[in-house]
Parts: sequence; C-alpha cells; structure tokens
Amino acid sequence: MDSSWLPTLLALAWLTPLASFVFILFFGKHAGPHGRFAGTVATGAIVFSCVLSFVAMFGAWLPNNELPEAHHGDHAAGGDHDEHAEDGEHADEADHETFIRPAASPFLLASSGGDRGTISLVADTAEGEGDSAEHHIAPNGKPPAVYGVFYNLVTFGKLKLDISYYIDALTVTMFCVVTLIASCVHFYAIGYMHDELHEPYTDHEVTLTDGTHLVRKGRFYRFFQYLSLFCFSMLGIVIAGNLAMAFVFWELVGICSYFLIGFYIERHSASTAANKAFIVNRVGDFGMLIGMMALWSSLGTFAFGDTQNDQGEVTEPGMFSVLRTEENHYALAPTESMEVEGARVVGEGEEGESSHAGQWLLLIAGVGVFCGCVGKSAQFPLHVWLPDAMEGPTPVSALVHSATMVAAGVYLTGRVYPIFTPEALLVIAVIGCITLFVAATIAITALDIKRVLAYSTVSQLGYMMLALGIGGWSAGIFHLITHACFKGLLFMCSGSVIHAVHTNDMSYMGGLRKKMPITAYTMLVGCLAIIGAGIPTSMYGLSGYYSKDAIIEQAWSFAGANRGNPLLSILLIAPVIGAAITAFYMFRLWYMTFAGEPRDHHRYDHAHESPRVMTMPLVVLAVCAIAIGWSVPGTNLSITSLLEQAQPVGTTPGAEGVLAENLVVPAEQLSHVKAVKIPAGWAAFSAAAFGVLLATIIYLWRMLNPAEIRDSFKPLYAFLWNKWYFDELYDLIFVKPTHWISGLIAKFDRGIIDGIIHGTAATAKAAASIVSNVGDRTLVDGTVNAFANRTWDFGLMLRRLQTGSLRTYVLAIAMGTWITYMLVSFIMVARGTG
Amino acid sequence: MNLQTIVNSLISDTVTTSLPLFKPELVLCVTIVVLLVTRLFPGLNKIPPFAIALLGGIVALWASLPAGGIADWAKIERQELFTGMLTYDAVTAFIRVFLMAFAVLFIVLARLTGLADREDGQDFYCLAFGSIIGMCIMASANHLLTLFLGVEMASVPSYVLSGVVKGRRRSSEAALKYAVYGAGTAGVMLYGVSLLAGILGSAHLPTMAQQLVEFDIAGKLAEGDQYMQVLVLALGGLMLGVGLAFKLSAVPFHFWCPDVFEGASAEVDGFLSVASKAAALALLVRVGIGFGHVPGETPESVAAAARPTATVQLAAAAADVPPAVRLIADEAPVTDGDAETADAAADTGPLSPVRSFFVQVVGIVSVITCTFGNLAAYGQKNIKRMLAYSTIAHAGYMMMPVAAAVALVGRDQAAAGDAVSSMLLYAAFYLFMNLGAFAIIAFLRNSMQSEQIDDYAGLIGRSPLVALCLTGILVSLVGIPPMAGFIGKFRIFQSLVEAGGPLMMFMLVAAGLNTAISLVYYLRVCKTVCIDSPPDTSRPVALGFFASAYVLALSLPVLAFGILPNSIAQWAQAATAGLFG
Amino acid sequence: MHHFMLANLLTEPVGVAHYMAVGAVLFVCGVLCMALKRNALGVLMGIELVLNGANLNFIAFGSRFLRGEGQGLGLDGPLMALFVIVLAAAEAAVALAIVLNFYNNYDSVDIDRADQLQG
Amino acid sequence: MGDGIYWPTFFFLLFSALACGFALAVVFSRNVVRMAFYLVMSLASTAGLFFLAGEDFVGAMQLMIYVGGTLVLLIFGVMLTSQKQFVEMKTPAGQWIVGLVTGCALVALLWMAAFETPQWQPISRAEAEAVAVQPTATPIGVALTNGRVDQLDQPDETLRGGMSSYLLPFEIVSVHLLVVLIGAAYLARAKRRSPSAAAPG
Repeated sequence: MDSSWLPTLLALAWLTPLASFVFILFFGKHAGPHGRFAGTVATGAIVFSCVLSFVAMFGAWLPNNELPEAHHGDHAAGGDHDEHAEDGEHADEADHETFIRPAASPFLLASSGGDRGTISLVADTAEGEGDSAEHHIAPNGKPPAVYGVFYNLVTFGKLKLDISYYIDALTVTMFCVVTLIASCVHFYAIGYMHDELHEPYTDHEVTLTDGTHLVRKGRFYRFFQYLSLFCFSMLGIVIAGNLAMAFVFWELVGICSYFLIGFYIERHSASTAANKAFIVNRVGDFGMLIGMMALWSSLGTFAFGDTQNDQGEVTEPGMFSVLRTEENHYALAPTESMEVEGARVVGEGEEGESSHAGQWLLLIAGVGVFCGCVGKSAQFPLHVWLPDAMEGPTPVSALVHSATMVAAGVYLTGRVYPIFTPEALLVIAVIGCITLFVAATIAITALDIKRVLAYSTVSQLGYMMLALGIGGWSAGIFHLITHACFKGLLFMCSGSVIHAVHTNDMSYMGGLRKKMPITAYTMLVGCLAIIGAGIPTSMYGLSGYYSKDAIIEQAWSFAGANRGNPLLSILLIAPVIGAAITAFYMFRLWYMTFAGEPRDHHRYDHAHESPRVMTMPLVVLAVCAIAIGWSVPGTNLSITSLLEQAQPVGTTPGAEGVLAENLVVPAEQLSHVKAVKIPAGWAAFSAAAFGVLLATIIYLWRMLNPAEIRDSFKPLYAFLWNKWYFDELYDLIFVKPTHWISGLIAKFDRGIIDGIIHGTAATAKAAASIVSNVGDRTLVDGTVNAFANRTWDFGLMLRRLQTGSLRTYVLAIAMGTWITYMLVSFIMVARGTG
Repeated sequence: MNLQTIVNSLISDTVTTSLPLFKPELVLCVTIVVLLVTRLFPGLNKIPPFAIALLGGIVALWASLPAGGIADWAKIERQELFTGMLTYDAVTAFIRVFLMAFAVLFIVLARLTGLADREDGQDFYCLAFGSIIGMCIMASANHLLTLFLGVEMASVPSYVLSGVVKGRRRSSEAALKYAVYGAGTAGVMLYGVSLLAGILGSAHLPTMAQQLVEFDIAGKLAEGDQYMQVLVLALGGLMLGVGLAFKLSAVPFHFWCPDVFEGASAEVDGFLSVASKAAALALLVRVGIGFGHVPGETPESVAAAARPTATVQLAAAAADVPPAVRLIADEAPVTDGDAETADAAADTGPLSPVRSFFVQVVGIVSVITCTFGNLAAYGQKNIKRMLAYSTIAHAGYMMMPVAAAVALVGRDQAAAGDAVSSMLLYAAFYLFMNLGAFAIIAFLRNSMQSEQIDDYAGLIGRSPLVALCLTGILVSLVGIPPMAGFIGKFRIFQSLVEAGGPLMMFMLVAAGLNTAISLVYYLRVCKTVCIDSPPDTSRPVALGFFASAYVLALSLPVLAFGILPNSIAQWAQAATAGLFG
Repeated sequence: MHHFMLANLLTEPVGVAHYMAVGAVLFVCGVLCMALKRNALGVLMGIELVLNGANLNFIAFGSRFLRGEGQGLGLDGPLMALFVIVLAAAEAAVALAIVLNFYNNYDSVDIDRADQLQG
Repeated sequence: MGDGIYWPTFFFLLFSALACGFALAVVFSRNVVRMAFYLVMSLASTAGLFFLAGEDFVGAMQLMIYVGGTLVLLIFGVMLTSQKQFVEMKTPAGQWIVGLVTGCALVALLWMAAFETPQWQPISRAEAEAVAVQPTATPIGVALTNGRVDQLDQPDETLRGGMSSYLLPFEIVSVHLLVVLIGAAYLARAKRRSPSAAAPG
C-alpha cells in the first residue's frame, strides 16, 4: 500500500466509532435484550478502528517512510543495545553527523481527498551545515507528513474552516495507541457495566427522600453510545489538520466527558462533578479561543500543513511553514503581519523596541492555546476537575485518564509545538512542574483508590508538560504513550477491585492478592511501570523507565544549560522529588490493597476475581505497559524512532529566548550524552527506590505506624489532605468576591430601585436577608460548583430587577435615558477637554 | 428647474425604479386588502384565510428572491427609493428574503397550532403582515421619518398580536405592558429624532452624514464652550438609541421583554424574537453606517483628501468663521494624535468621532445585555420566560458585529462588510433556532397544557423526536460545535478580532465567558428533557404529522447548517459585498 | 453665549429654544403621567402628551418664523409632525383597545393589578 | 430693544403657559374625567403654538385629529370604564417623589440642550418681521404627492439629494391605519375563543 491510502484508512478508523454512535443512538435501545447488543457493536467498531490503525501503521506508513536511527532509543532493549551504548559515547563527543535525518524520497501524491485536497508527502533533509543554532545542531526540516483537505466546511472571507487531516508519525502512533486502549476499555466495560443490563437497575448510591434506593431503567446501551462518540471525538483531535477543527473536536470531547462523568446523573456528586469538569474546561477553552484568534488574525490560516497543488508547489502555506520558514533555517520568527497585528493588539513599544510586538503576540497565542490544554489536561490551576471526575464509571476513568481526554491536551501541545516561543515553553514547563509536584503530594494522603490514581494522573501529566516545556518533545510525547498504557491498566485494575469489594476506600481493603491474583499482579506491573522501574543506565526496564528517565535527563540538561538562572533548577529538583513521591504513593496503594491482612473481613470474604472479559484486557495492557518502550527486535522500529521521525519542524536545535534573554531551551539530543545520562539515571533510580523503600517500611513491614507519622506531621497532613486548600482558595478568590459583589449589587438594586419606591422598610429587610444569606453560605463545599451556585444566585438577584410593575418600567425608561446620557457626556467632556 | 420637471422626474423615478423594487411589500399590502375583501362578500368568505395568506406570503417571498441567484446580490448597488425615503441594497434584499421566509413559516405555524383559526384568521394574518411590512421599512430606512414609521408599524400590530388570546389575563397584561412600554420608548425616540433633525437641518440620513462632516465634531469637542452642541448631538443619538434598544430588547430597555414573552403565546414570541429582532439589527446597521459613513467615501479617499481639503475649506471659510474655530482646525492634527483608541490612528475620517461614539455605546451595551440576559435566565421556571432572557442575551451577541462593522468602516470597508455579514448569518441561524424552539413550546402547550420547564421532565420517553429537536436547538443556542450556533458565534468572534483594539478584545472576552455562563441554564433544560424521570401524572404527548414535520423542518437546518454552512454563508457574504457602494 | 433673558421678553421674537422648552415640559409631563398614573387611561393620555411634546420640536425646527428663511428643516418639520399626529392616533386606538381588553379580563383599569408577570 | 410689545411673543407666552399649565394639571389631577378635559385644553393650546409658528395646516390637523378624534376616543374609554372606584386611584407618595425628581432632571437636561445650542437662539426682530407669511397647505400637499417646493432653489447638490417627497409614507401609513384598525376591532370584539388553544393562565 502506498501513502495515498493513509488518509482513507485513518478516516475510516476515525468514522467507524461515529457510525457505531449513530447506530446505537437510533437502535441501541432495541438491540438485543436491554440493549445488550449495543456493547458488541461499539466494541466491534473500536476494534475495527484499531485494526485499521495498525494496518495504516504497518501497511502504509512504515513501508513508505524510512525510520531514522533511534537516538532516544538508546534505552531500547533489543539485540543491539551494546551498539547503543556505544552510540551514547559517540554522542558524548557531540557527533552531530549522526543526527542528520535520513533522506526519505520525497513523495508527491495524487489527491484523494476531493478536489481541493492535495496530498504531499514531504521529507526534507536537514541542512547539514546549518550554523545558526547555538549548539551547531542542524535544525530539522519538516517531518514527513501528509496534509490535505477532506472537505471545505465554509469560507468566510479570509476565514476557512476545513475538515482536513495532517498525518505524520505522531498521528499514526496516536491512532494506534488510542484505539488499542479504547478497545481494551470497551471489552472491560462489557463486564463492568453488566449491572446496567438488569431491569430495573437499583442505584445503591442514591437514597431517595423516603429512604429507599433509586430504581431506574438500565442504561447499558447509552453508556456505549457515549463511549463511541468519545472515541470519535478524540480521534478527530488526533487527525485534525487545522486548529479550528481540533477545537471543534476538543469541544465534542468536553461534551462527551460531561455525559460520561455524569453518567450516574441521579447521584448529586456525579452531576456536580460533570458540571465542574465542563465549566473548568470551558474556562480553558476560552483561553484557547483567544490564542486561536490571535494566530488567525496574524497568520490568516489555521492549517498545520501546506496546501500544495498538483505540481507540488505550495499554494497556501500552513502555520508551521509561515512561522518557521526555510529561509530562516526553520527557526521561529514572527511574521511581518504578526508584528503589525501585535503592535495593534499589544500596543506599540518604545521606539526601537517595537520589533518585539510580534514576539509578544506569539507568546499570547502560544499561552492562549496552552490554556486550552491546561483545562483539558488538568494542569494547575485548572486541575480541580479531574479528581472529581472519578464519579463516572471506572471504564470512563480509565479512558479519560489514559488515552483520551487528558491526553488530548498534551497531544495538542505537542502538535502545535512549533509555534511556542521559548518564553511560552517556560510557562508550560513551570505549570507542568507545579502540577506534578502539587498533585503528587496530594496523592500521598488520599484514601480513595481511584482518587490516588487520579492525582497520580495529574502528576504524570505535569511530567509531560514539563518535558515539553523544557524542550524534550519526544520525551514528553513518549511519556504520554507509555503512561496511557500503564494508567489505563491501573485504573482498570482498581475498577476490578472496586467491582469485587464494592468500595473505593483503601482502608477497607488489604490482602486481596490471594483472592484476585490476576488483578493484583497486573496492577503490580502497572505500579512498577509508573515509577519507572529498570536497571539504571542500562537498557532493561519497563516502559515507564524509558520515558521517565528521558524526562529527567532533559531536565538535567535544561538545568545545565541555564546555570545562570538558579531559579530554573527547580525544574530539575521537582521532578526528581516527584519521582520519589510517586513511588511512595503507588506502593502505598498496592500494599494497602493487596498485601497484608484483610482489614474488613466481610468485604474480603465476598471478594472474587473478576470475569475473564475484564481480566483479559488487564493482561493485554500489562504486556503493553512492560514492552511498549522496547524496539521491535532486529529493526530500529520503536516508539522513540517513530517520534524521532515526527519531531516538529525546526525544534531540534533548541532555542533561546528573545523576550527573556538568558533563557535557553537545550536541544533534545544533548540530554543523551553520557555526562547527563548517567547522573540523571541514577538520580531517578535512587529517588524511586527511596520511595518504594519508604512505602515498604511503613505499609508492608509496618516498622513505622502511619497514624503516628500522621500525628507528628499534623499541619502538613491536613494541608495535603485538604488538597492544598485549592477549593477553599478558589472559594476565597473567586467565589466570595462574586458573592460580595452580587450582594452589593442586590443591595443597590433593592436599595435604589425598589427601596425608594417602597420605602426604607423594604431596604432594611433586603439588607437583612443578604446578611443572612452571607451567614448561611460561609461554608462552601466545592470551588466551581460553588462558583456556579454564586452565579446562579447572582442571576436570581438580577431577576428581582424585573419587578413586574409597569410604572416602574416606564420610570426606568426615563431614568435610564438620563443616567446613560450623564455617563456618556461625562466621559465625552472628560476626554474632549482633558 | 421648475416644478413641472421635478414632478415629472419624480413620477418616472417612482414608477420605474422604486415600485419594482418595492414589490414584496406591495404584495403583502395587497394580501391584506384581499383578506379583508373576502370577508365582505358572502361568496368569497368560503375561501379559507389561511390559503390566501399563505399564497400571499409565498408570492412575496418569491418576489423578494433575487432573480439571478446569489450572484445578483453581490452586484446590487446601493440606490435610494422614493426620493431618498428608503435605501435599497443587498442587505435590504437579504433581510427581506429573511422576513418573507419567516412570514411564510410563521403563518404555517399559527395555523398548525390553531392560534389563527378560521374566524379570526384574517385579523391575525393582517396584523402579522402589517408588522412585517413595518419591519421591511425598518430594514431599509434611509430617512428619520421612515425610521420612526417603520418602528411604529412593526410595533403597533405586534402589541395586538401579543394580546391575541383574548380570554387570558396574562395575555392582556402582556399586551398592555408591551403597548405602554413601546409607546414610552417611541416617544423618547421621537424626541431624539427631532433633536438630531433639528441640529443637522435634515432628516435624510446621507445628507445628515454630510452635515456631520461639516459639523467638525473633533474641533467642537476641543473647544471649551462649543462642546455643548456635540453633547446635544449625543443626546439626540442616545434618545434615538432608546427606541432601537427597545426593539432589540437591549439592557436597560429590556424590561418589557420577559413579561411580554411569558404572557404572549409562544408563536407570537417566535415572531417577536426572530423577525422583530432581525429588523431591529438591520436598522441598527442602517443607523450606524448612515451616520458613520458618507456614501461613496472610502478610507483611501479620506486619507488622500484629509489634509488638502481641510486647508481648502479653511481658506474658503476663513472669511466668515469665528477665529476660535480656525484655531481648532489648525490644531486638528494634534488632537488626532492623542486619540483614545488604539485603532483611531488608522481611522481619521471626519466622522471618526461619530463612529467611535457609536462603537463604544453599542459595544458596552452589547456586553451588558449579553451578560445580563444570561445571568437572569438562571432559575427561570417558565420556558418562555427563560427563552426571553436568552433572546436578550442573543441580541447582545448580535449587536457585537455591528459595533465591529462600524469600527471597521473607516479602515477597511471589505472587513466591515464581512462583519455585517456575520450578523446576518447569525440572524439566519437564529431564525431556525428560536422559531424552532417556540414552535416546539407551542405544540407541547397544546398537548400538555403547560409551559413550565419542570413539566418537560422525561419528555424523551414521551416524544423522542421533539425532545431531540429541542435538545439540538438548545445546544445550538449555547454555541457548541456541530450545531449552527457555533458557526455563528465563531463568525462573530472573527469579526471582533478583525476589528481589533481593546474594546473589541473586551467584547470578545465577554462573549466567550458568556458562552460558558449560558451553558448552565440551557443544559438544565436539556437535562430535564432527556434525563429526568417523568412525573407520574404525565400525559402522552402526541404531535400530528404536520406538526412533527414542521418541527423537523426547523430543527434539521440547525444541524445541517452547522455541518454545511457554506451556502448560507455565501448568501450573507454576497449581501454585504456592495454595502459601501 | 445666548441666554434666556427676561428683560426683553416681550419685545423680541422668541426662538426655537423657547418652543423646545415648552415641548420639553409637555414631554416630561407625559412621561410623568405614564409613570405615575394608576389609571390606564391616564397613562394613554401621557402617551399623547409625550408625542405632542416631540411634535412641538418638529414644528419649531421647520418654522421660518423662528429660524429665518432657508434655515432649518424646512417642510420636513411640519410633514413629520403631521405623520406623528396620524401615528399617534393609530397608536391611541390600539392602546385603547388593549386597555378595554384588559378591563374585560380584570374588571379594572388599575395597571398596578397587572403584576402576574414578573421575576 | 424698546420698540413696543412684539405681539407674537405675547401670544407665545400665553399659549405656552396654557399648554404647560394644563399639562401639569393632567399630571396632578386624580380624577380621570378632569384629566381628559385638561388634556384637551393643553393640546388645543399647542395647536395655538403651531399657528404662531406659521404652520397653520398642521395646527388645523392637530385640532381635528388630536383634539377631535383621539380625545373623543379617549373619552369613550373613560366613559366605558368610569365606575366609581376607578375614577380616582391613589399613587403612593414615594413614587411621586421619585417621579418628580426624575422629571425635573429630565426637564433640566432638555432645557439645557435647547438653550445652549447657538443655532436655536432667537433671530432678531427685524429678521423675523421680514419673513413673509405663506400658505402652508399647498407645499405640504405637493410634498405628500411628489415634490418639495421648498427645496427647489437649494443650491447645494447634496442637500437637494435629500429632498424627500413624502409619497411613500403617505401611502404606507394608510396601510398601517388599516391594519391597526383591524387589530383594535379584533381586540374590542366580544371574546369568542375556545380555551383549548390557550395555555392555562
């Protein structure tokens, strides 16, 4: 198969879940008893997608695109690891020649995606003697990619909304990973959601006012309907060839997560969690919209790739080519139009400094787009929604936390990587660093098994963002992929446990490994993978070992390159400490659940291993979690070499800040030199080993009593237990002032409009009721929910303006006219004369 | 020139130019007369009024469609009808097609829900057509009298429409409130119109714009004791704006809207929220561009002519101009330099103060309107009342591109046209969304006798089609991707970005945040409809075949235009191509 | 600036401003009627006064006696005033019908009884 | 100054005092029948002001349509609804205060607008006396059919562009009146409506 099949294959893989969604939407309820057949349809669809993705990978992508030698793959375990060790030594001598990309033959393919779409397969050789970069590393050209337009949705003047595709090695890899994990989750869900097939279904978590449990119809088919839509939306983001399309699917993912998290809508906690997730995400999306608009207004395009005509000439350059032109050696430079636009938006700088306007605009655009990723990938400060999203059924958690929603943010950051200036990257790194540390510390004290995993997800996402921010593009994306495997595994294991003991609370578990061995040992694999278990500085290890070490190496290299700024070394210290904490809480979780003596014998006695439809996916994912970092024996095919091939245009040589002048983002391959690799590897290993050891001492050997430790660090414990008081802080910063202002406005409203009319008695009464409102609501539970409540109250107060009295309305016309005029004239006079 | 020649030319102008372009309105007038005449004669009153009204509406729609397809619209040059009373350009044509299409849909709806039955049908259709003629005049007003006349003609019949169900207390209360509030704002507007006409010495909008150029606002503002005249101008403009704000239901002149919407029947609400609003927006565009732009002027011509003309005028006027004014004229470039807004640097036409006044007032009002509408919709129990607040919020969204367009007029007329087209596009989507929503409410009212949101619980079990359509429409009103509402919002954001500057960015931020705010109350209805369990007392919901088909016909485009918006977007684009001819 | 001086009140002609002053008083009286009368018919009378006040402005702007030959609105003034009179009559007819309809439903013309719609 | 009383000004003062006085009386009267009477007087005095401004035709229309037509309509309404308890209805004192304050603020604003604009100030007596009295009915009639006699001599090309004949409004207003009368008749007719189509109210 040649490359022209790629768009077709992937489009098919992308649309199959949509077909399944539509089918279940219309016929799901009647498909089999209680809609049982719906699960089969959805699972079949996603498995079909998975097969197509792998066909695309092995049948169409790999034969046509020669892989570069795996530089990062010096970890790769395989027959040739000795050579790789050698390779590392070579790299020590800065042997740059090895970094030149192998020239794949340039392809120009006939269009297949309609008249407008032309496909180009571009593979550039880097300029060997590019000397503009600091480290004398040649900037890489455009990675081999296929860009084209499926369908032109609409054209408004300069604004073109297309359904297009941009397929490079990253896209294909993500397709494989997403569909593979989603397939596992689908299988697993057939078992896990089995209860929903009962008619009627009794929800034990919901107690009605009369003391009975809620009884409702089963919603098995609806669950799979949402899952299918969810997969479709996620694949849409992955295949998207332009930012606007990515945004559309971005929103769709948000809607699906709303439905899925709120699946048990009758449970109050579930519906509030769904609301919270949706609203927090909207906050982020809103930043993204601003970033998109900033990019569009200055570049005039949303497209990632270049549109080419049949002769292979570029007719409409995509945003990457515009920002990183070949003439400029693929270095990031704001365009002319950006300077102009930037001057208009940001404001003209001093004489001579105005040339930075474009850089500022680029920074705004980058940070804006990143805002969307912050929301979706649950980065600080918008991470609050993710732990609450545990209210959804466990398969949803597994999917949301591994390969889909949260991955979307990291994926998009990786996808639009060429537009990030070093300053924007620094923002990303700092956010990632804060996130990983904060979330890891919170996970130490959590007792809910899913909540521990949720915070660990937040923390690992922080690692990815940190890696991307300090220049480790491959490291970050690699970690995304390995994490998808082992986090999916961990969640499904926890689901299996919950299924068996009917509680989330780890203090009721213990000793379960005897009852459910498959779950226990696959989960152990997951734990080992997430802490990055492996033999330090060697080629042997679980998947997490490669990716996490790559991140820490990059952090080491980054800290080295920015020695002039000691503050930035925190970006190295935090991930290392974070690695220790990760190891600690993961093993704490495993020991509390599976090791030792049962704490609750009643639950223990009823526990049983899950059915095969649930354990098989666990085994599959455990194999992935072990081996996904390895390369295929005898070839240089590995995830790392694929990522190497997808390395975004112009990003290999690293970069230096323009606005922040002494900021250096080091080239990624510099982190593979021995001088970095060995200390970084040992640091990571010793941190993880320390964490495991501490967990073992406390929870397995019980040499220290956790309760005593808790007591001696009481304030710290309380601080962590309360999740760094984020909810309370947001309450204080956003909710209280809103409340206060709305109270004030209500006072004004009643005081001025009603009060004068109905006399002072009403005013006094209104004021009293506000005081009582404030008094009643000083204790607020959640941030965003509370925020929503306050906006709600504010809305209700606005309603009081609508008094219903016609004469008041007429008076309001007169007063409105007069007041508006006074305001306007005051402003005009102040301006005109001042 | 003597009287004879001028009357001759006027007659030929009227008969050959104006009347043919006034066809759709004439058709409606004729339909009204026919409807009345058939009632007089015993033989003719067998003909159902619905048939006549439908026929009239379809003929009017046909008459308003461009003869040669969309391509014709792009070629329409602006021209004045009836000696300057009306203006005819592609925007007029677009709005007229919009209104006529709406008229057809509306009379079908009124017939299907039984609001206009056989005996009272004539009255109902006459009132609707009379109001639509007024809206057409609003959309093409080119003179202060036609502006006021259009607003009155559109409003007065709708006062009656809102009270059309006679035996209900709420209905008569709604009509009373609407009539009195409308009369009050009309009075204020009339006073504003008189001030503007008085100070500029004309009532013809392009002439007034010409006079405004000579008025030299920037100079008068800079002079200490002359700025009073500018303030009087501003007062006139604001009072005129009160009337527009009433029609748009913009805050703080929105008070009538929730009460009237709750009291009137749902079909009429659809009428008020779609047709009336679209006409008011078109009128806002007319006023904004009418005062902020002299026909035939382009930014280039202004830039080229600015300095020399100023000196020539100065030299010519030196004899009879008081020294103070001359001083200002000399200093004018200096005052331009420290202009307030960032984009004013590029916008230096003589009318730029008018534009910046309009943009700032409309911009700020739109933000307040939008936020207020969305917040106040929280916690509403009656769906019509909730949608009334939603209408207020959407009026805010739709005013934003108008502000953007006027801000762009002085810089980039093509972009300004684009901004207007984004408003037209949104209005077109809005027709399907809101008329669809109100049609569903009307049908549900007929079958379950309730308009409370709580009574819609579990609707999906009782009538899946209606529930799905309603959910789709509400999702589209929020502006979430696959629906048309998203495209419309996106387009509005685009025009705001194109206009640029701090105010526009503020509006963009506000609009974005409002989308998030509005989510809460729309989703609440979706949840009630789709997820909540139905009350035990629920009755089955049965819609007839035609009713279902009607609901589908309105809801499907909401999805279809979200996926395939190209054709309608091109119409809107073509309609504004010749706006600044 | 020009000011309204009482000294030569009776010996000099009045200007547009004086007409506008009277118009303003009528206008505001109308607004007050609408805002303060509880009798719906009083409110309708208020509407008439408001429109009448604005009309006085149009007459003043169009009048040659107040602004001299060739100045001001010319015939536009009286013509617009004429149309406003007609429109006001139409509006009064409809408003009266609505009030009667209200009266039929409520057995009262007290507009403070119209308070079912609020919030 | 000092060439004797300028009678038009005297009549202006007289009529304006009557118009304003009766308007205020409308506001302050509580009896609806009296209000109607005061309104007649106020509108009639306004017609006097129209005559003084030289607009005899509009003045006549004012008397005929407003005073004659509209008020007869209103008085009908008063009589139809004038049971004892509705003749006088009290407005709370608080609302009076708010209303009057707003009213005064509005009057102050509008007066300021009137008196601070230079081109709206009085012309000199000599100028005013030079203005010849012309009939107004003919020009208005011509304007309503198709031409504007007052702007034939307008030298400015752009201003002549704005000479609008009022043919369209004249015709379209008739349609409007027709529609409005249908509406009024519809509402005033005895109700005949089955409750099924109406929502519960």
